[in-house]
Amino acid sequence: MGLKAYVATRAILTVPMLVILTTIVFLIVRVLPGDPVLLHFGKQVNPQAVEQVRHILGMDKPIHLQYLDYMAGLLRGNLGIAFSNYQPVSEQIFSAFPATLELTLYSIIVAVLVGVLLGARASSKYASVGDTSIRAFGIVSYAIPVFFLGLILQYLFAIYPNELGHSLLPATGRISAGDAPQGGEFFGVHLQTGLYTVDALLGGSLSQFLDAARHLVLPSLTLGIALSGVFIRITRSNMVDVLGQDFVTAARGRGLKERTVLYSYGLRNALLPILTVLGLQFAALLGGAILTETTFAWGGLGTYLYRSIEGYDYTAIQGAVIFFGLLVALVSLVIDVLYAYLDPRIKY
Amino acid sequence: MSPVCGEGKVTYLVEAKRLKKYFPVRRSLLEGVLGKRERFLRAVDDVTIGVEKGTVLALVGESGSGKTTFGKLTLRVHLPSSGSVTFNGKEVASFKDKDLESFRRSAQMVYQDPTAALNPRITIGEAIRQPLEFNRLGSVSDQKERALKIMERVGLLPAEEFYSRFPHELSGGQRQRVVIARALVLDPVYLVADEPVAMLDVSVRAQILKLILELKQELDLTMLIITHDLAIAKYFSDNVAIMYLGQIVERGSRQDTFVNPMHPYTKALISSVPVPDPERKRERLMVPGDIPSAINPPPACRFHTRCPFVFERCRVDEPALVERSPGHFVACHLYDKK
Amino acid sequence: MRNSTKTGISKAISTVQVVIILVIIVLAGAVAYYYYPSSGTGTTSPTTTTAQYKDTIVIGSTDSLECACTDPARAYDYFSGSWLSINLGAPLIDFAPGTTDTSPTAMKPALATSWSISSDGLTYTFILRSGLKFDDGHPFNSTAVKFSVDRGIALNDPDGPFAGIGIGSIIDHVDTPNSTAVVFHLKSTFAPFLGLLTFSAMYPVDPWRVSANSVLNFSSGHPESGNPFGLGPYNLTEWTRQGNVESEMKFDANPNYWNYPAFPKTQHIIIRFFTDATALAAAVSAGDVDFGYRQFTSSDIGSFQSNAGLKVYSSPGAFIQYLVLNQHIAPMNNTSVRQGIAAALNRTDLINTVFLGTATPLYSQVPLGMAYHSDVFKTAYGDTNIAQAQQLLGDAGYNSTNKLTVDLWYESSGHYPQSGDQAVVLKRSLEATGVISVNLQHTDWGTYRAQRRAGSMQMFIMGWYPDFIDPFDYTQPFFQASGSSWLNDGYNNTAMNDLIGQAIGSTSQSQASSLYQQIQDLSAVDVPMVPLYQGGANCCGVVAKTSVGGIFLDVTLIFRMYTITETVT
Amino acid sequence: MSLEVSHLSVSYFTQKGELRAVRDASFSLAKRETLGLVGESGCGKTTLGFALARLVPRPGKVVRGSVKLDGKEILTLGDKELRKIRGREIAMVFQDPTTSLNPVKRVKDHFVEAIRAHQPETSKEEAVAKCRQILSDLGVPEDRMKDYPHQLSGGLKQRVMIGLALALDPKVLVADEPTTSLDVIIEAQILDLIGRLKAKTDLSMLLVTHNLGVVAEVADRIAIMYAGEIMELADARTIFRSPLFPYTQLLLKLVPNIEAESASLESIPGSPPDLTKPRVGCQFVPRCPFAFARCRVEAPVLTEVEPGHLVACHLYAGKEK
Repeated sequence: MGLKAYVATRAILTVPMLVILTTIVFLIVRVLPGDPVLLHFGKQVNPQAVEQVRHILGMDKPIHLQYLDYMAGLLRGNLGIAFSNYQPVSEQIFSAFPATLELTLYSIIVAVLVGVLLGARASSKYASVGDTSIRAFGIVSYAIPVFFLGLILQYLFAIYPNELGHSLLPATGRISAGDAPQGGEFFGVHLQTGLYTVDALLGGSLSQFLDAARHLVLPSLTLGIALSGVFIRITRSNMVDVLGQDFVTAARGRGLKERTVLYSYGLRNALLPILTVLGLQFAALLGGAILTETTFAWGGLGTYLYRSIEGYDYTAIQGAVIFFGLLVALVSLVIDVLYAYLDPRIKY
Repeated sequence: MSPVCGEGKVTYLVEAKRLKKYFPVRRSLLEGVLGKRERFLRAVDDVTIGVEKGTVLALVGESGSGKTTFGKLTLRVHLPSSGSVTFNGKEVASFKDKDLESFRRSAQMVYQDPTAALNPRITIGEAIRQPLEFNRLGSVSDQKERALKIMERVGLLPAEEFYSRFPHELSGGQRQRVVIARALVLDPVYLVADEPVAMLDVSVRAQILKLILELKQELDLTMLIITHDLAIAKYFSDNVAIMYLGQIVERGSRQDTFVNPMHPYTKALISSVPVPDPERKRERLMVPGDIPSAINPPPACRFHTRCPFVFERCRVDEPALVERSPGHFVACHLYDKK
Repeated sequence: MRNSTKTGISKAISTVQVVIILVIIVLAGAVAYYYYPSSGTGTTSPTTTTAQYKDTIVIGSTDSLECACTDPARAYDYFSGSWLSINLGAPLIDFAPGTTDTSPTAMKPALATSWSISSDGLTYTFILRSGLKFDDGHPFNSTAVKFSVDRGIALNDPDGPFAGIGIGSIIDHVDTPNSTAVVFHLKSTFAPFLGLLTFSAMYPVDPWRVSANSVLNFSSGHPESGNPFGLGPYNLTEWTRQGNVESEMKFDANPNYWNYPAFPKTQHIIIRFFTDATALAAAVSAGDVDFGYRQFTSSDIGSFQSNAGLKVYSSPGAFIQYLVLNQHIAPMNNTSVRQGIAAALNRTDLINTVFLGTATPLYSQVPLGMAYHSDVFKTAYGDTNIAQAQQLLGDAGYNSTNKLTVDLWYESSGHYPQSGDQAVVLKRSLEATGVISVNLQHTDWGTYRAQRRAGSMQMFIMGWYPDFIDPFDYTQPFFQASGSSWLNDGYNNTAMNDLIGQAIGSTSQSQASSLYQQIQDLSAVDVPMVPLYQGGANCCGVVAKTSVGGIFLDVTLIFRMYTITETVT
Repeated sequence: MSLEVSHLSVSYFTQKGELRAVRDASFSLAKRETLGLVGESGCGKTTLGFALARLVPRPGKVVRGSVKLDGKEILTLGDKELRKIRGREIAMVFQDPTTSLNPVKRVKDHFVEAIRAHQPETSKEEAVAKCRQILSDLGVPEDRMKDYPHQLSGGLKQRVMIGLALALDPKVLVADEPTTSLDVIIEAQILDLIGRLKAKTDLSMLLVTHNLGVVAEVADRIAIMYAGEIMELADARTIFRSPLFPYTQLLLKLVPNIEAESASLESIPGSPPDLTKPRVGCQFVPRCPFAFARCRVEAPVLTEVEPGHLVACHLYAGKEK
């Protein structure tokens, strides 16, 4: 069977999973004790106001009709109306998502780069001082609260240099004020991703790209370092394992270069479990994004969820959770496909 | 020669009749979705064979021939897909409650890898005593005494001292003694030994095999030895069955099998064993290729794809296991030619 | 003997390489900095402003729009009413920036060049500047003024100022004798009418952009359509929202502004929005923004004061906070209970603990510094008067064994500075009486407002920025039943309603003085709410780089962006 | 002489102390000769084989001795020179073909990589052609070249491993238990293959195994290792006909012979010594039926007692030449 057919099947199989997820989320909001509308209003309420809100939100209908409305809405990409300001949740999420995606992508790159390289390095210096210190770094980075790390980096690389009169890196935001890149025209089509680094390049502005990159440095380092601990550990242990295997010795015995042995034999095989962890860490990354985004005024989904939870905005939370679920499903799909691609032993 | 009882009738302790065990092959995601027909690995495919009371039957075959599955079927570790296994004439699959408990005590197994078979955090004395505890046999002190006794018998001396040791403190041979002691502590009548010495060094192999045979005599055990090592089959069995791709291709007394092998596969097996004599240059019966997959075994005679003597009939007609001389059964068309 | 394995791998990935990669990540941005013109300046446009000023200023704020709209018919929270509208629109007449005189004689011409008041105080006539245009090119004339006022009154949006202040009950109708003359006919004498005209609700809107029948809402990608005014110093040229909040707004100078090119001083202003005060403080400290306004914590303000590159502004403030005692929920309908609570409160503790002494205790809804102010609560109860509190609550049947149990609500999403801290201190002072037990409750601002409208919070902290500068705006919206419906606190005293009615109609200074004294006295007897403190911009936070000038913070509390400049350093 | 090993000692520096896996091993390997290195597990035979290409894994180290290939010392070569030797002059075949190939690489890519590592001027097509040639010589169907290792049977994998080892026409092949994990019929196929290779090429081979049957089929000379030391060294026939060292004698008795008439249940009592402990006298003393006083105090030295027959045993002290 071809890889394409596998991808298609695997994607189709994601559908029932999403139906289950969305149904569970729907039920949790409605079946768990506590009426979201009442919770929204607090203890003592004006019944008319409640009825009005219920009507606006369509929650005055019988539950099975609500479910049908909800599922039909989902199919149309409609996640309902936010409690707090009666705006469409899906629109809000789509406007916030690119920021989170950009932060997440660069953080993953930092985490993998730092984690895998340090992990591989630790494994090659197994049980040495270098190994021990890398492992210690891994543990510390894993244990340190993300926002605290963020504040430290903010102070060291943005606030302190500015107080000295040499501004080094911005502490907050995604790009200098008023300079959000708008993408560019290609063959008469306007392309804009919402990822500022990409949009800057689409628009052909190097200065915007560099500016966006400057703004990305601290938040992606914060989140990336916080996540690198897991990668250090998993890379190290897998590399130690793989490098001890016969085929590595055999490769050396054939006179292959150490670099080939280490990457093409060692890391390439150790990569598979790392990939699994990468998929699993994606959810953690989204969680970390909430804290990072607040510290760096990043304005993405993390901030959205934070605001929504703070305001008991149930439809917004529901929408965000479904969206996160969708993302995680998508990522696991990508990971599975990558896995199948990278590991010839996988039968698909 | 096979021992005979009463009026020349053979008494089997364990008997398999037309025994089949098919394992469903895990379909891949895609196959499952596309509704592809489920496939089976035919581990044991229509085997009829018995282990005579008080004898040792060696089941010989290459890896993937289904011999271990057969051993487990006789212990009711697996339930058959079809056919039957009887123990003392009773259907093993039908055992319930008390009968089942007593069967479990009577039929024991010795595994190939003693290291994997022992929990590294439990002392070997406790490991040997545990089966008694699980079967609620006697008081704790009785159990301990019984464990010490069997430890002495298998040569774990001094037993008191060994009792409190952990598996990692023992050599491979000693660990296999522990596994044997644990199998024997419940006084079984039937013992399946699955490659009992394959993981051991040559210098201790003989000790362990000797011990097993002594215990067999002493405790009047009936044994099934599963092995790929023909030398072990030759020296330590009364009867031999040769298995290929889930089927028995030849069975008979040890003498029949080794002195007068008839099936080309048996011949190839025997001639393939390297002989520790540099001056003896034998003519080898070379068999090409690998053992085929048990998921899609070749039709008709399963050995026809590799057999040096293959002819037309072998490809179309499945040979039956025919008694070519008293007690010597062979499944091969070659002997119908004349 | 060398160990080939180890040295081999060590060569493949050396420590140096790992360090280099890390350093590259950290320094990539720093290097980029030197290739990029310093942040905040944006692209330099040669045609625009005078050389010594920057043409772009970036302001950081935790403020946001409550309803995703800037339409004066609905929005009159601080951000839309006292900040956004002031810079996007223009009033007929105005106070001079930085004024300390809030009397009618201090009024300056704006869209109107002159005005006259009939002797009965019922007719106000304004002559408009001629030749003015909205930013979309349509002409500004008396019809537009009439359209704006009629529309607001007709819409009478329940969340909006027209309903809140009851403008429809003040203005009878508007006449337009010619294209530059506007005549307001009042239903009855309304003393603060000129002050009312400085209120953003009365700013003319562009009839070609807003509909007469509906409120203008945010529309993604069309910032201009979110700006209903078109006559102010600035146009709104970018407005992005991410998720459920504003992320950035950009303002460009409006060449059609009547006072252009004198104002605005800076061609482009950008507001960057923050969800979190700590992040805003970091942005100010790191120089990401030139200017930070609303909100900072007191401790952030403290650290800014010690930073040589930053200047902290303070001003007389007419921002007040007060505790509403909702008479819908028993036993708040018991006057003794309300009086007891008023007596128990410890304002000193509140100001010292929460605001580190930067605010002023408040003993009347009319703040200190405003005409007719009187410390009526101080006279009636003093402060932290535990004995009196115990006695008053005792009258209502509460004692140390049968304690009064109340819910104290505060909003927790940063709309008000340090609300949670305040609530804790208030709880402490109430419970110090030994006869009160307080449950703290909190929610976000949106929900808080909804609950306030629903009348479901027993006791809650609220704040007030003036809509326009007149004691009227500190009494009528709280004490007169027709004006305080927005609070839904169940207070309705006919005597009080009458007193306020008279004050509105009074044309003499001495009569007004006596009436406002009586109103304040009665408020200390009825105690529908307890004034807590007043503050200026300091409590809300104005922090700017030292290079920034032209900041006018006055008692009006409105925030003029069009006067701000930043010198090029 | 093709390969000359003298006084080679290898130790593992473990937490329990220095484990002397190979001690003072000396032997030589002539062109076209096959030397069988026989011993039980843990006797150091695999370590000795690995040491020839300096492949002893950490924490192992060659502590003394020399390995000369055509007069060139291997143990002091730099990394680059060492890489040139590995695969090109000394090639290895490992015990378990299942774990000896990179699971994520196709069969042919292993060849292309190995050939081009040593002959960068070879084009990919040439390397693939060479791979095809080698594999067809070894009886691997051509279409298996595109397969991944897990798609091959154990026998095919071992053929591929042998092919890989021979791809660069090495002078010396170190084969570490090349048939141990294979079934008997496949083992026979591989032994047959090795036999044909021997006849066809100039290859010298060190065959490391515990199976006396295997060495009897293939080896010209046999070295018997016990507890890290070579105790006896002679041509194959001599070892089987007239073994001198008591351990060799016992070992031969307990090796099952499928052709022999009756079973032998001999065994050697006791177990090999702990190699981390210091040695006094002969290592085999505790298990030796002929041990006498001298054996306990003085370690015997490998000595030629008959032409071409070396043994390390005090029993033959007087027979020295």
